[in-house]
Amino acid sequence: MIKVQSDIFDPGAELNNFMQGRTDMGAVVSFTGHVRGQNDISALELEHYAEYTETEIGKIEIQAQRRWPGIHTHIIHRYGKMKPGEPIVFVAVCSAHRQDSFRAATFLMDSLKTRAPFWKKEISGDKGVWIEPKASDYAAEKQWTNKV
Amino acid sequence: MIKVQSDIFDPGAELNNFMQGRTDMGAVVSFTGHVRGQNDISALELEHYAEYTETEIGKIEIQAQRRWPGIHTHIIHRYGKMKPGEPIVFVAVCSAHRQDSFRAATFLMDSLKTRAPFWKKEISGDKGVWIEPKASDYAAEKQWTNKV
Amino acid sequence: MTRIVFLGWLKEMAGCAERQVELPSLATPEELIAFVAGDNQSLAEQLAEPSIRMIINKSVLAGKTLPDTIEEVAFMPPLSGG
Amino acid sequence: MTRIVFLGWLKEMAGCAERQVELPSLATPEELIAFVAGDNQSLAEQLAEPSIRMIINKSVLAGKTLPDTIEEVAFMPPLSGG
Repeated sequence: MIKVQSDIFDPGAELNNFMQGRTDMGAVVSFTGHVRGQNDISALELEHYAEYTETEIGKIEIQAQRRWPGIHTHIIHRYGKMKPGEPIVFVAVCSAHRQDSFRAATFLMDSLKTRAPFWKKEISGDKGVWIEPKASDYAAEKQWTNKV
Repeated sequence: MIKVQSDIFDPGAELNNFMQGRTDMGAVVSFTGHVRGQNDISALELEHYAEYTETEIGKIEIQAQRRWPGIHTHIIHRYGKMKPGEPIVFVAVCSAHRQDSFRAATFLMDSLKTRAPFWKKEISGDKGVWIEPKASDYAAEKQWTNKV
Repeated sequence: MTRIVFLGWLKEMAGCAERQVELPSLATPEELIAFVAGDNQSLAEQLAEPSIRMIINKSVLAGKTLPDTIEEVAFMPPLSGG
Repeated sequence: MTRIVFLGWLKEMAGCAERQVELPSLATPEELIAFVAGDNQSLAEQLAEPSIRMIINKSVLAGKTLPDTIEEVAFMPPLSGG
């Protein structure tokens, strides 16, 4: 399931809801990205490309499910203004065994970082600075296209 | 922090407590291992070597913290009898960036599987079958000794 | 009417997040950029950068051929989500 | 007195999870195994398997030298936790 929302969410509750009633899945991996309270940043603002966002995240999810058959996935990505400590993005993957869960969750995050249409702005006081994507994120995503 | 306990725990609450009040950590990865309700297994029983268990898990935790400086870790491992769907083991790692969190959480689980003194027995009716470790678990752990 | 969308920091350079325009007959992406940028020379140069992706009708434009009907054009700078 | 601990499925083979014994003077791990197994020949063979680890005083035994004081000996079959 994919949710793109401005509302804050509760990572622990999302993790528990995701696993509720499943007795066939031995291994669940979750990732949560939080706003870091570095320097004097008072907030992070994420802009996105509305309906297009769900489409693109959907493509990433389908790729993961094809690559690791049998996994289940849950993705939440927020947009709008968030304070330090707040969750931005949540990914959970469950499967029968841990290797698939770890690898698929890593793949989902590497792909979201470089392919989901979001743009980040760090707010300090009344100034905003747009964040450039990092070379390490492109490198992380690229490894998946080189591997079968 | 390391907890070795027979009591059931709540993975979502553990994840949230672990991140409570942190604003310097951008990325948290959690792993939860659940009892799989396969075949006609009615319960899983885990035996361990009491005080020795904490010592061994502590060594694994220190190795992770040396390898990925700046991470924080949280490990729970249960022993005793558990029903299908119940959580057995929980690992959470937070750090500034996602790569360290993913890699350290994978390392912790690969190491727990082969180095923490636990023995599993699958209970079906009134019969119990001891589980042999899997070759894939040894292979997963071995990769970490080959890499710097 | 066609909806023109400027994403991320492009909206600050364009002076708006989106606007509605009546597109003339256009043959290539270059002509589309020239029309959208109008007198704004720095915007025209920026939109032509290879790092800026053009999304037409919510699909990435592949090749040099514009679709017959253009309901929406979005210009995307490099992403920084997650 | 020394506490002898049998872990995992070894306790079923040994007939108990642990017992207290008065150890005689022993020079090697092999002598320790022989004393612990007593008449139980199949247990003796099993404990001598390389896959079975001997933990003395909560430390893995390295080499062939027994410590002077042995408070606890545990026999561990291959682990299957996590």
